[in-house]
Amino acid sequence: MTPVQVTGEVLSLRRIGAYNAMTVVAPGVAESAKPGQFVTVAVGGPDTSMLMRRPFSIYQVRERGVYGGTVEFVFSVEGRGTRWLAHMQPHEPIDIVGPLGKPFALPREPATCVLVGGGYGSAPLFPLADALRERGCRIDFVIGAATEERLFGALDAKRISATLSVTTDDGSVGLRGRVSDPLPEVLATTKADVVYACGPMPMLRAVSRIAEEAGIPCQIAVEEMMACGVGVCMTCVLPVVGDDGETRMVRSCVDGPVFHGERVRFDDIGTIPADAVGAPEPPPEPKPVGKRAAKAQQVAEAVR
Amino acid sequence: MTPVQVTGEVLSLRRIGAYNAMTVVAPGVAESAKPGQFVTVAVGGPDTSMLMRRPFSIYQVRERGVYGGTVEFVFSVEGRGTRWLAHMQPHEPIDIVGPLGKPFALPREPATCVLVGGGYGSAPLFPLADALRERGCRIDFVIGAATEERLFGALDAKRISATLSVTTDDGSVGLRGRVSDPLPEVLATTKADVVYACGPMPMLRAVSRIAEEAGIPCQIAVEEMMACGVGVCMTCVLPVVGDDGETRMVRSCVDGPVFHGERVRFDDIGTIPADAVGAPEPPPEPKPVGKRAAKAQQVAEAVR
Amino acid sequence: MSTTLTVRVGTPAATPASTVDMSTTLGRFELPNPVLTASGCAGAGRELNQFFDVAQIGGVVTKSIMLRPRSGRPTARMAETPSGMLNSIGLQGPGIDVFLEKDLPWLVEQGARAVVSIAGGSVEEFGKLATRIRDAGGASMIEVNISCPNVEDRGQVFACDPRAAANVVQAVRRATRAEVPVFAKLSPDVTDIVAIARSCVDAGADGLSMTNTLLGIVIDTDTMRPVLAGVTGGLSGPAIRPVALRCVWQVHQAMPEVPILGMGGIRTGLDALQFALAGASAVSVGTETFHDPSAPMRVLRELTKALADRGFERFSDAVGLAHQPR
Amino acid sequence: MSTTLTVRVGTPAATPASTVDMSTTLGRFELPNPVLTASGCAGAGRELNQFFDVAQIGGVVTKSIMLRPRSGRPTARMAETPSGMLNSIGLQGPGIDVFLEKDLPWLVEQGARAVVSIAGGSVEEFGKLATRIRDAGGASMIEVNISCPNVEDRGQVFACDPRAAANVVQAVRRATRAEVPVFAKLSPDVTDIVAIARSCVDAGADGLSMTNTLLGIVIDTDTMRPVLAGVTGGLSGPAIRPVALRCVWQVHQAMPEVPILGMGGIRTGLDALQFALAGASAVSVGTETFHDPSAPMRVLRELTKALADRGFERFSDAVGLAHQPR
Ligand SMILES: Cc1cc2nc3c(=O)[nH]c(=O)nc-3n(C[C@H](O)[C@H](O)[C@H](O)COP(=O)(O)OP(=O)(O)OC[C@H]3O[C@@H](n4cnc5c(N)ncnc54)[C@H](O)[C@@H]3O)c2cc1C
Ligand SMILES: Cc1cc2nc3c(=O)[nH]c(=O)nc-3n(C[C@H](O)[C@H](O)[C@H](O)COP(=O)(O)OP(=O)(O)OC[C@H]3O[C@@H](n4cnc5c(N)ncnc54)[C@H](O)[C@@H]3O)c2cc1C
Ligand SMILES: Cc1cc2nc3c(=O)[nH]c(=O)nc-3n(C[C@H](O)[C@H](O)[C@H](O)COP(=O)(O)O)c2cc1C
Ligand SMILES: Cc1cc2nc3c(=O)[nH]c(=O)nc-3n(C[C@H](O)[C@H](O)[C@H](O)COP(=O)(O)O)c2cc1C
Ligand code: FES
Ligand code: FES
Repeated sequence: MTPVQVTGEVLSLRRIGAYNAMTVVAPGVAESAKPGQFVTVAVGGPDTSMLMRRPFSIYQVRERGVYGGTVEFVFSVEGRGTRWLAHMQPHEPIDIVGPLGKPFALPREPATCVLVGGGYGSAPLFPLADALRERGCRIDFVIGAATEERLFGALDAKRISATLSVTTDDGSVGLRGRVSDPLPEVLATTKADVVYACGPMPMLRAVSRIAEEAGIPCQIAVEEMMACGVGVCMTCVLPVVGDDGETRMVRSCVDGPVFHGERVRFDDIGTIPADAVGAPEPPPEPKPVGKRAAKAQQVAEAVR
Repeated sequence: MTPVQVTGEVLSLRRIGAYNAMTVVAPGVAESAKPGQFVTVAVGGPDTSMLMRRPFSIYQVRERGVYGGTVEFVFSVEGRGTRWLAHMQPHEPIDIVGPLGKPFALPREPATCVLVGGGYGSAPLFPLADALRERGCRIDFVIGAATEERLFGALDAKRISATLSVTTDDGSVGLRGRVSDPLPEVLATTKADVVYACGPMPMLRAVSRIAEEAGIPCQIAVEEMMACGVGVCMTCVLPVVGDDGETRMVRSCVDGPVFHGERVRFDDIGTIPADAVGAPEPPPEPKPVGKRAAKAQQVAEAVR
Repeated sequence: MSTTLTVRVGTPAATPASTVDMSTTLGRFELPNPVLTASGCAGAGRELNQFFDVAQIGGVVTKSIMLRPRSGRPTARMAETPSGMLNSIGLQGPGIDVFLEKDLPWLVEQGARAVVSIAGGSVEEFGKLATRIRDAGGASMIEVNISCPNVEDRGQVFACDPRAAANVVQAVRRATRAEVPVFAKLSPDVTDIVAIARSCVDAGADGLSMTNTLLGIVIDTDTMRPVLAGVTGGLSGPAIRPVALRCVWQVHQAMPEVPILGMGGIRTGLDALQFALAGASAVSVGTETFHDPSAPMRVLRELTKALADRGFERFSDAVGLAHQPR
Repeated sequence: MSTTLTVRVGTPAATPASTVDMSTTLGRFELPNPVLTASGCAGAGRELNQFFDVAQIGGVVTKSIMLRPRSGRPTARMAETPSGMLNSIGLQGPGIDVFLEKDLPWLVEQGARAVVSIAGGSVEEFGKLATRIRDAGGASMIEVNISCPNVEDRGQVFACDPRAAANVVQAVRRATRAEVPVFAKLSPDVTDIVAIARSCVDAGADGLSMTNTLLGIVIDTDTMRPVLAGVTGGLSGPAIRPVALRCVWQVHQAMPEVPILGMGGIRTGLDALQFALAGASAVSVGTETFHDPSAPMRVLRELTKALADRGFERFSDAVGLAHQPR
């Protein structure tokens, strides 16, 4: 499970709806990857102005392809780095580090598992589904996105799941609404034992709440800005409640990206909760609460 | 003759000995280019860390190819920018500015012209030779380089010149020695009226001296570091004696790159000659002379 | 800085680009739009006029001019650095006489707005330059490049000392007509940029240009000596943008009423927008002009579109906006 | 700095890389080679040890540790910039107790050399930290991160004031065993880096680490607010290399006898060589580690080869060489 850094080779790059799926020959990464882990790739080539590696969840892994182990990830073109990636050609070298982060924990016994994916967040749920099915679990999928072309993996999900619910924000396919909307009913009808989710933060919050209310354990994979991806820089922290009940600012790259949903203090992301371990001493002024107030105060304090 | 900036298209990239020759569809650049002028190209793509355009002498120009006017330049891979250029593919876009700089002046009457090229410095002499031959001039070529594969255009030169002399530093082909070595004899036997030269600075110095001693006018195209290439930054200056006998630090990008050889103060390149217009007031200490002393003093003064 | 804001962040209703009011002011200098060249990166406008009409941008900031002709530093004067460049030109230029005779009138003839940058080795020299410019007329604004060594103070750079900076500003302000704003151009290489800014404003500066280059060095690993003949040089380009932007932010935070001409690593309209949001009433495009000789015109176009896309009706509504709580 | 030089520039007779003596010293700290990690860019070495053996490099400079556990600044803490990045971590860390119990012993066990970076809000805090480290043992060197706000002086950063910097250095030096060198880590955001350096050396610093990050800001053009929750952040990476290198050059020029640990934008062995030539006796590799987790090891390999290619027999012969006339 220790991550390695390898100069991989782009094997293929294909379009899937609004996304690109890149398969990379990456021996050493593929062999030890587990569902929920991610890789980081260097973007821009040798003379680039972009220093930060880009993190992507691992989608499919083949341990021994013809060319050695391969890793596939699905990405959306969001900015300069992903734009560059989308223009890569087969056989070009690509610098890849992985597998990184904590994978999803799997139930010991066969269980009914509801997998909730938003946008490209569905991608890592497929290797998870495979692992769960190997253990005799029942899979129910809930997949949502803004539009039809941003839905990822609906067909595959249908094939491997007992039930599939689909939502789009614009109603272009499936239910109109958020991916969390049908969730309470899915949990009830399937008598779910556990929920797994990956997608944008507001979705993860909603899913975690619903699971908590239903009294079902929930594992979520979060997405935070990362500078190093390997645990040395403290860029990627969020407030998470530990086993001892204490809130700590933990690194999503090594302590996550998978967390127990009910442990993540979603409303306090973007702040240091006053009760977090090592939180700043309360200032003489009344303590700001929430992101907005914190921001206002930071702006005011910014330049001393 | 005003320069334009265009997004050209790479038409072809081929190897010629140690060099690469790139042909670019660059309408507007091709049509007005004159021998001795140069272009600058942006390197590294949109997210590059390399800000400076790279200057290259214009080799061949076709005013109306099938695709519109094309410009060809010959380059040697020296560093990051040229390495990037050497990996471009046909049809890729390339940002090109030109034609830039002062071209070689042509004799009014048919004359005997000796063209001296060092390394890729021979490249701009070919369009010059064409223009001279159109005016009924006789061409004699002297071409030199470090090694055979760094000789540029010997075959073509042979075809269009009355005589061709070739030198290599290692003697792998032609005379062993510098391109300036055979020059005095060539000037004498051809009864040359004018010398044109392009190549590294030490070569241009030697050629200028020899021409001066022989009492023959000599035009040289210099190569200085350039930040803008269009005359706004003052990076590319060298000390040149003007018509009024005064030395000025003139811009090689717009006042050159072609100069009269005898006007360039080669020994003072890399210094501000004390008698240059606007030279610093002599310091209280004895004035440093030459590049070494100037450098020593600068190092000492560097950090006040 | 506008307080009643027509913009709603998050739900921008795009304005057509053509209708965005791009006009701005730098003190009493009224500009049709907020994009200018940067001193030393545009000569006196003539060469760039081959690539775009210099009268179309907000103004041309000319290369810092000194009293006498000056040949500058020896070469090498330039080194490329990651996302930046070092320069050590040493203020080569023709001197104020030639400038006033040939360069300034040319700009005025084109209908361009000329911001004249001046540099001197002493307070007196700065004062004389301002007087010459006043007498000649034609300058829309004066930018005082105080990042020069003070020959009367062991070469200590004016911009690094609040008092020296103030003395220069005062001398220039006194010698300049009231309707011509005087901007002090600050160096980022100081411990407390707000202190220097305040000192300049107290001495009469109508506004501040921020920032000049950062002092840097590059060593050639083949010769194993500094690349630049002048050893150290000024670092410019996108590499320094976060630092320049921070200076603008700090000074606008401390003195929101003082107009700022922002610069440092601007390549695109969005970069220019960052400076406006931080508090700049106009921007200068410098090093990017070497990469793209029509950059100032392009940045203006891109900035106009960026504002339109975000639902702004006036450029001036964006100025300093980032300081408002979210 | 060697005066009798075995190297002839221009005609290098390459030495086999394996025979170059890479050993160096930082005060009384003897290192097998001159490449270290940079504080805050390597944690306490454990994570990087997955990618290379941390005992193989010159040393591991640990994340600046404070007396108490500290949760740092809110997110967003990072922004990518051209050839650089801004960070605003806010010194998140477990506090000295946990550090001395878990992190330092781990490094010592690996056979790695630990340079312990400390940070405090007051002179007293710095002194206490040094005392704790002395009592625990195991540190090869102490790096004093004085780029922290002084809570007792309106948050004024220690590194920006020669006196405050000196007070911190003195407190740490007094509380530290003689054989453990104390290096002050300087900020480049000052008017006169030599003055700060001198003040630290006069106060007992055995050497200087240069430099820390530059203060910068990035504004998100969509939200139109600063990207970082902390508004400003520290700029690092190749973008700042010329500035960091200039600081090393200036301080080595002024005080050639004072050892320098150089850093700022080092990506390759040739970058490290630039720092050595400017006067650094060793270098730290920071931000590049985020790009390439085995960067310190690679830089060491590349530097060794670069020295060999240039005919050096000893790394130490390169230190400060660029100051010699050509
Ligand atoms: C653990 C993890 C897994 C991820 N998995 C996927 C995936 O499977 N598919 C996918 O399309 N995207 C995924 N992302 C998001 C992806 O990393 C960003 O979309 C990508 O980095 C954007 O890079 P850019 O250069 O195109 O954008 P830019 O905006 O130019 O990037 C600038 C900087 O911001 C960072 N950044 C920008 N957006 C994000 C983001 N959403 N999350 C984290 N950092 C960001 C970049 O990494 C870079 O450092 C994942 C992120 C994390 C943290
Ligand atoms: C007027 C003119 C005409 C030229 N014509 C040709 C030509 O026809 N063929 C050819 O191969 N080369 C030519 N050169 C040199 C060519 O510009 C450089 O080899 C090239 O810029 C190197 O870029 P790089 O990124 O590979 O090297 P790097 O060393 O990485 O470049 C770093 C910086 O130094 C500058 N630089 C490096 N070497 C030179 C040099 N020799 N002259 C000027 N600037 C340099 C680069 O432009 C860049 O700004 C010409 C230069 C000038 C000024
Ligand atoms: C080659 C060059 C020459 C410069 N000359 C001057 C000058 O004469 N006067 C001045 O005030 N600034 C001068 N500058 C600084 C620029 O005006 C500008 O402040 C700085 O480069 C930052 O902006 P940029 O990153 O957009 O270039 C010069 C910059 C460069 C690159
Ligand atoms: C994310 C991050 C965290 C840092 N934390 C510290 C720190 O805790 N203490 C310190 O002295 N320097 C810290 N630094 C500064 C680095 O040690 C180094 O001085 C600086 O980044 C310049 O080097 P680089 O360009 O190689 O990164 C940090 C830098 C980064 C990027
Ligand atoms: S990204 Fe560096 S610690 Fe997580
Ligand atoms: S390169 Fe800018 S003036 Fe010649």
